[in-house]
Amino acid sequence: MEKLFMTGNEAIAEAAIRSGCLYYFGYPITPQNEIPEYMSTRLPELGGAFLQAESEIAAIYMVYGAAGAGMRVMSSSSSPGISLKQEGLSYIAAAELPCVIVNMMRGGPGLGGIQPSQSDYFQATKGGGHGDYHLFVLAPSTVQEAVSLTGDAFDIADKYRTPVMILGDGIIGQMMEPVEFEQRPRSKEYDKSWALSGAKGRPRNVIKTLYLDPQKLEQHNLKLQDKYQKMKEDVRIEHYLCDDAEIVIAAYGTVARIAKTAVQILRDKGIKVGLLRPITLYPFPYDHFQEIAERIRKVLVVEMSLGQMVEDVKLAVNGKAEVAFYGRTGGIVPSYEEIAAELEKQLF
Amino acid sequence: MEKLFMTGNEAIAEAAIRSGCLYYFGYPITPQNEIPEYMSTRLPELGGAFLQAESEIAAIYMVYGAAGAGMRVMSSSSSPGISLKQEGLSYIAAAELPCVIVNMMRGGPGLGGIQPSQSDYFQATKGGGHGDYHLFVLAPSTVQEAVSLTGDAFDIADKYRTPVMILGDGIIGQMMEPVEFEQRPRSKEYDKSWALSGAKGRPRNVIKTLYLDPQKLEQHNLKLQDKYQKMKEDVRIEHYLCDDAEIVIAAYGTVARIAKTAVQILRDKGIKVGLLRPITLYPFPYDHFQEIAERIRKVLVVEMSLGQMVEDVKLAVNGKAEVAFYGRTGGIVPSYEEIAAELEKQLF
Amino acid sequence: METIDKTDKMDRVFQRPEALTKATTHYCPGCGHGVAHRLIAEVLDELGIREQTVGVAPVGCSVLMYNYMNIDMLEAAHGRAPAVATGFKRARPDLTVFCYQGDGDLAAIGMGETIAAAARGEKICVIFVNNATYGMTGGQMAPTTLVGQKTSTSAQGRMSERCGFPIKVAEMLSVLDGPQYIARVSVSSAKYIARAKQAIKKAFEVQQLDLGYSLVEVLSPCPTDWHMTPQQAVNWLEENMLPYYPLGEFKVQGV
Amino acid sequence: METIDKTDKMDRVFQRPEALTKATTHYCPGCGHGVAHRLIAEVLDELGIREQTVGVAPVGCSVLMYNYMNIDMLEAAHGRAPAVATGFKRARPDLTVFCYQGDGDLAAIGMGETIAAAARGEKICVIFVNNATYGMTGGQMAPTTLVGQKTSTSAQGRMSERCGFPIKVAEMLSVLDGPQYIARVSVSSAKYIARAKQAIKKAFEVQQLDLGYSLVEVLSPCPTDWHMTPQQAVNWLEENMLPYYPLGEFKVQGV
Amino acid sequence: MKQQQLECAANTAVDSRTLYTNLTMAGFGGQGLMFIGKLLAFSAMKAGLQVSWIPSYGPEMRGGTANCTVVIANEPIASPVIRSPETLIIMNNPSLEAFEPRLKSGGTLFVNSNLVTCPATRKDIEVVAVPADEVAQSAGGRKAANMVMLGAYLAKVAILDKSQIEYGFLEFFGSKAAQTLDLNMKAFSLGAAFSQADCKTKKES
Amino acid sequence: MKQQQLECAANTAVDSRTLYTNLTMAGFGGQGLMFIGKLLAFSAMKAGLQVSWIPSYGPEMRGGTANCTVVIANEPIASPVIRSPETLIIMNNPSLEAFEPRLKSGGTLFVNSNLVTCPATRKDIEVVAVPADEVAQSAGGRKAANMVMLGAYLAKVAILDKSQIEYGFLEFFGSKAAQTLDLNMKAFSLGAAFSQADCKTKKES
Amino acid sequence: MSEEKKKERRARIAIDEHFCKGCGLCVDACPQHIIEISSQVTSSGYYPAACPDPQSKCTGCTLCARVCPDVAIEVFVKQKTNHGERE
Amino acid sequence: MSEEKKKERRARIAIDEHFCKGCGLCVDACPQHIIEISSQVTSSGYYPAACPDPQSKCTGCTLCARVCPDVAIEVFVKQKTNHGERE
Ligand SMILES: Cc1ncc(C[n+]2csc(CCOP(=O)(O)OP(=O)(O)O)c2C)c(N)n1
Ligand SMILES: Cc1ncc(C[n+]2csc(CCOP(=O)(O)OP(=O)(O)O)c2C)c(N)n1
Ligand code: SF4
Ligand code: SF4
Ligand code: SF4
Ligand code: SF4
Ligand code: SF4
Ligand code: SF4
Ligand SMILES: [Mg+2]
Ligand SMILES: [Mg+2]
Repeated sequence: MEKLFMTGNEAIAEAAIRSGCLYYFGYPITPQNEIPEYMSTRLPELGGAFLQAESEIAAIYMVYGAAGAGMRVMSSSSSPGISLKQEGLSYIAAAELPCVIVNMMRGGPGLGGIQPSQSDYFQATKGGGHGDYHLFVLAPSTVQEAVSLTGDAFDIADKYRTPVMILGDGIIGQMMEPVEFEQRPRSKEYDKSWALSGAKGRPRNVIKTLYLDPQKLEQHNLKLQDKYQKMKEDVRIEHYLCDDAEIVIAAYGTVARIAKTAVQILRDKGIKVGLLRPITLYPFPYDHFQEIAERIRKVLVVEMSLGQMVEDVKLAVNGKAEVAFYGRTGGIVPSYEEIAAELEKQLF
Repeated sequence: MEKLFMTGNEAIAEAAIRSGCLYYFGYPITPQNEIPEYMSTRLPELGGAFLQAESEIAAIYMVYGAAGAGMRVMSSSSSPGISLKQEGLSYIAAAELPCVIVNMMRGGPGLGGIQPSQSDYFQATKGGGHGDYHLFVLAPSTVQEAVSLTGDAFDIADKYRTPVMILGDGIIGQMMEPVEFEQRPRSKEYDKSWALSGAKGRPRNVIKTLYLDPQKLEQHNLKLQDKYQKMKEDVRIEHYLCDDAEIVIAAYGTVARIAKTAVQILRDKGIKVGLLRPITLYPFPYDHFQEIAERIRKVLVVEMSLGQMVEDVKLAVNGKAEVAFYGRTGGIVPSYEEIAAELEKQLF
Repeated sequence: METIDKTDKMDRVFQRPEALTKATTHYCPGCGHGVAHRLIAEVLDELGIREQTVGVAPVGCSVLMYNYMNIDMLEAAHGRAPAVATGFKRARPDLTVFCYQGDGDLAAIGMGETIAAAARGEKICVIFVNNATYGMTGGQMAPTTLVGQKTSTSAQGRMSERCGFPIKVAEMLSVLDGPQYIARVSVSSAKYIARAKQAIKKAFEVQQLDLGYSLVEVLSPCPTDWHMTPQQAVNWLEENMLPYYPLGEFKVQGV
Repeated sequence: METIDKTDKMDRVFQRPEALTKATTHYCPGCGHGVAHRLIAEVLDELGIREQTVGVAPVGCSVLMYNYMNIDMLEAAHGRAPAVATGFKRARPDLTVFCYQGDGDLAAIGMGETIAAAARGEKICVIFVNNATYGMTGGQMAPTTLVGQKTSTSAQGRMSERCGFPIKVAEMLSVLDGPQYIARVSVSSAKYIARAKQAIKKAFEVQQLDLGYSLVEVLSPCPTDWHMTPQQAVNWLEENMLPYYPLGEFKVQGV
Repeated sequence: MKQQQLECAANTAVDSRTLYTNLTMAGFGGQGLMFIGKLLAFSAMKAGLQVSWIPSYGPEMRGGTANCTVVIANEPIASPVIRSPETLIIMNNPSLEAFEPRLKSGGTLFVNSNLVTCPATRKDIEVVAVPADEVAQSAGGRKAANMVMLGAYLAKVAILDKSQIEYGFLEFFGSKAAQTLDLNMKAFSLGAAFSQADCKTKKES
Repeated sequence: MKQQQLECAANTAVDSRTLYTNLTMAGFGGQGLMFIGKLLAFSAMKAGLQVSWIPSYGPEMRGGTANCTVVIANEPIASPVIRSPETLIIMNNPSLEAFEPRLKSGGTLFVNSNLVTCPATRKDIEVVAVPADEVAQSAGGRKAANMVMLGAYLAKVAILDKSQIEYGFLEFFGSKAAQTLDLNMKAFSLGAAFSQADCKTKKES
Repeated sequence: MSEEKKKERRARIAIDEHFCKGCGLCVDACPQHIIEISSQVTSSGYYPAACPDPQSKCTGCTLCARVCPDVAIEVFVKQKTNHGERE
Repeated sequence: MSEEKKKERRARIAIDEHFCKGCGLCVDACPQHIIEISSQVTSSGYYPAACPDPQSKCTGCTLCARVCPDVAIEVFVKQKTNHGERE
């Protein structure tokens, strides 16, 4: 397996292509432009289609259209652009169309800045759009993991007929690391009989989200809810040195890696600390936190935000352990030194 | 004081006007069309401006513009339209512009339906847009309360330089009830020296949200965060028969009224049940729930959603009392009979 | 009620097209959407492409179009039909794709997507039903509402000083290089309906020939929100809309 | 270095306008935005309206314009400048309001707002800087990118089959009834710069006279994303953009 | 007017100390159900009572039926939403189908018998059949059938009298309504007379 | 080439069992810092090491300085984000101002002394001043000053040798780069020579 | 062709009450003025169109059907060449 | 007017290095070809324009200033009527 040296953005684009995604619609925004740029050169030669949409809104609805044709399709953007896609994501979730959306988060709110951030956690996991829907949310923390999660994202999207979000940040997108594109087991053939292809020799198919009858809309919502429950079987989390830990850091994505170094530093000092890194942010690994909360004294949640995932951790821990929070924001990336220092402060 | 008989939508529009809001920008959508319609006839005659924007996005940015001129300004929409405003709300919060936005929620996700719903709670309270920002969120449960909260909304917006959302549903908007427009105490003069008026005889003013330097963006975020902390002094909640209650229902808006009848029914049966009705959804009355959690056995959260406010209740209660949930969705409005029945079930 | 003599040897010379379902519509009596639907259905039948065609329904009174057309359809969000159609067409260039859109949908919230798709020369047909109002939401002012026309958000009649002039979509799009066929028709009378069908047919033929974007603007009565009887509505359309929105072909390339 | 003879009795015949701040810009060497800014500033000074004017900055390379213009300014979100300007102007019709927008901003994401404001005849000026690319994000294809032009998302050059033809904004908007003044100018040479200033001045005069919407499209070099030296860039502009985007006044009413 | 067709309920006793009542009315859009609902609620408000009025809403749905629910009480109204109303006024067959099952046990069902041709199926309710179209016609116009029904209802649930409705009519709907006041009040009176007349009571529960 | 100008650090001992090092390089956009950062990381990857490369990014900001950070190790890299790097390569004054305070105590600061005119202020670090522009000019072009610095760095932190860099250069940057290979490798060698030469060590901490 | 055959109607329309909403557009469109609005309400609440045509004035021009927004009208026309006679 | 006065320069420009980014557009724009790019880098990393003009060829036409995207150039012109002499 040859090792390639790629940015996270390029690696995600390549991984998508290798997962059979031949359609991409997007609009430029820093720090994710390498995704559309990569797609623009590769997809046409593969017989797929790249289109730079006129806006993020148009892009998400192009995704809706191509997904409606049963194709694997992707879009990507960064924070303000993802906000513009909220209506569309709600529609896609409602219409149960599989697709993959990447958000390389940058500092907000408003135009904010272009440096890395994690302040769109709520938007991604609770539903920034209207209605009771959810995205399946995956948070890679290395370029290599971004590759494998991208492959998984398309399978999960097809498995549940749901939009999947890959939630990264500017660092994941811009960083270069070695990556291997292992041959993934061919994904199973998902039923796409719901897709539109012209009503030839079968009753017509309709993809829609309107249910004027509240009874029917409630039924539809309960169906979606069942799906969200079922998704729990795909929850993922990394435990790092948690077995004997008295205190654990909870962090995802880039921050989790930085925190890992902090954990190493503290372990070197003989402090029993571990790291819990949720890989699926929705469904959130509540059970894992709940279980570990019985054994530990405290969770220190570290985010590049002013406190978002910390709410899910609190919901999981439900008072059984103390939950502390440390956050940097606006594009400031915490260093492992400061995380280690914060953790030492939290020891007492 | 003459009693008028008005729909919630009209009452909110009239209350806004009486609070000095002379500018309205919006786009039609059921079930809130009476707001723009009312504004379209009244504002021009008052020397203000009504403009039916070309879209919800344009409307929210027109609000941004008029707010930037230091004017009291409002927009309104319903769920899908509010999703489209998420980028704009993030910008307005970032630029610290005061304004009032009404969301008359309908069933989602997607186009969903047009019947009442409460499934945009997360979007409203956690931030459907990108970045660490919040709206101040008020949830009226009668037409009369919609009137007084609308007045308060404009004051709160000016006090904190923040966007305020009035979160209603189709019932609040469409229902007619008697209303009195009491003379509000003249709102205090808020400092608007930040507003734009041409840089005459003073250094130029700039309204912006971009902070390319992460240090500055973090500072800006911390400033916003301070404001959100300070907002807690304006938390509001209604306690109904909670003093001796063993179990309380938590509900807001329309559902809280229905639940009140359910409480009455159960009280008639001798069951000690009360109702906690958050009026401010952000800032959420965590303290009140925390305090009452010490005294009661259980909270039954009832929402027209599949479970959103229930997370805030859980965060507040933090394991100290049981939290149960009952939800209807898709435009189905729970009856007091079914809420009473659910509560009886939850007694054991 | 008329009793039908079943022994009459008669040919059925006009009947429900195959591309329509048997559902009754939710449209108000005299609404032009019904005619527009039927014309599209007739064209699909005549071109024999019912089973190779995918339609995109808008948000507007015609949102439930997918209950009435006997074809595969997608429901777009308000204004986004051209983007949905683009995504679909790029994924399935072998199929015929059309959007059906109202004037609020196409010329207000969806204007950005409309211009972009037209400029790209996206190979889709757009049937644009201009009834000079927002039908579905109860008759608010549309970008195509005539100056002086009363609506629920222009109670005194549209004022050009405040709201500008109605947008002539067909004329404006004709300036772009992308569109290959652009026409404006009316469904206010049998005479115009016949011409409307010809235009819709041409629009689909443009796509069959892979030429590019086509759009037919259909002037259509909305008796309910115009607060008129169906008869008054068609008259009002012909007396007021036709002078401002001239019928005809604005761009014809290759067909 | 030249040493300046301070005793020379000389008049300063060209200097930094008052409506510009003393800040150095973040623009690349040879970028046309600087010239466009200066022309606006000169016009504001000449009309004496620096203190009655409010500008709306776009998201694009010129997002930081509010650091360079010595006037009150609002930063709009990407594409939404016309909506922000509309909201402001409706609230303060006594002030002069202008938008400054790039081609991605105005002709891609913001096309809906642009058409709507123009159609309404909104009393604002729009200075539209067409550099045929997305400068800020690193040179992606814009709606105004020429056919064959290479960008980071059209590495083989823009192909009209896939992406259609560049939008001629000035021509398209001129079809509408709302706009009162529409012109296209260039900042590629001193000769054109002089004419550009005249057009910008007229655009502001239209607003001074309360006539309606005005727009000046400014062809402007982006040496960085065109991967050229500043000199090459102005030459490329004149050789390639001018033939496709003819300069001139497309609509002149009342001025 | 075929008075013999009338089937009416026994007078509902209105306890003035703890007055509370609610009703739902339903029919085709255009039959004026929203109108009488608002009129009733507004007049009751003017009479010093607490009221709420909730419509089925949404021009986003064309055709079909329209309904509204009114609550009247002399104490603040908690729930304005009523799943099982005490009274129904029904003006067409689809509405009967939709609402009959929801009527409170022991409640009263007023039907416009000219249009509601299907029979009510429940046995635990009272049915008052009013040939409202005919009655209205005799008052001067079929359009006033809604007022006939309101008259019939108020004759039974005596919370407001005719003068209060007349006042409400003029006050709330203004000068436009004044032109049709006579017709409407005549229809109201005929409807009321229908109820008050000695009638066959179908109390089978 | 004014060899006497050279001030270099003592050889950094590289423990091959637990290799871990990191560095940040900064200068004007266009000085090729990103290039040498990627080249270094890529070549190290090809040599079987773990690497990460993080740029300061964003064409949304024109002008100003550019920088990137490389981590090289023989175990999986936890944090690719380094607040206080062990080594700095600095190519202009603003970058010196920004980064000098962040250099790890005892770390090494390589400066292009042709452009960095302000003196380093810290006493707890080693400073290696390389007149990279001049050296590059002597190799055939000022553009290759970045390679001079890389050569100087690798001569001190001996994790890769010249042939590994040459291989990486050709492999990663492809045929386009091949044309400038000679110039670049010559610059690299001259830079390395600079470091290896017996030089005045400014070790003051 | 017998005298009787001549009195036979050349064409007729069938209005499907299930679809008809009584808009009256067909009434106006018919050049023979033989369509009228019935006074009997349908189960959907509409007064539908009817075409009694006792004098067989219908020409089968299809204009009524073409203007009908609800595709409620089918039109039948006597075969131009009388196949029965030829066979 | 004395012989000496004639040799005095009619006009001159001042280039502010703080603003100049060395784009060279003024170099091309000057009809007198008296502007050149300096070989000395500024603190911002640019090689700025300079106008030595030893032969006083500058006409004060302002073309250089008008094309300058960074408003780095000011232009000075000798007063047309010599106020000093008149006074
Ligand atoms: C995002 C969004 N905004 C607004 C609406 C509400 N809405 C539904 S249809 C419509 C306009 C309908 O007008 P038009 O497009 O002209 O179609 P018509 O009903 O007249 O055929 C609007 C504003 C919506 N559903 N979604
Ligand atoms: C909603 C949103 N989408 C995308 C971006 C990223 N973005 C910033 S500027 C820009 C385009 C710039 O191009 P143009 O408008 O032509 O201006 P120029 O830089 O060329 O002057 C884009 C796509 C953004 N900031 N916000
Ligand atoms: S409201 Fe108008 S457009 Fe909508 S169905 Fe009725 S007549 Fe047709
Ligand atoms: S990228 Fe282009 S438009 Fe942006 S500052 Fe540089 S030259 Fe100007
Ligand atoms: S077919 Fe022609 S003649 Fe016959 S009923 Fe219809 S319109 Fe009249
Ligand atoms: S046109 Fe059609 S719907 Fe209208 S009355 Fe005639 S048959 Fe009925
Ligand atoms: S003013 Fe004219 S002559 Fe003088 S330097 Fe400038 S361009 Fe040259
Ligand atoms: S045009 Fe201006 S910025 Fe460019 S070189 Fe000349 S003085 Fe410097
Ligand atoms: Mg319409
Ligand atoms: Mg541009």
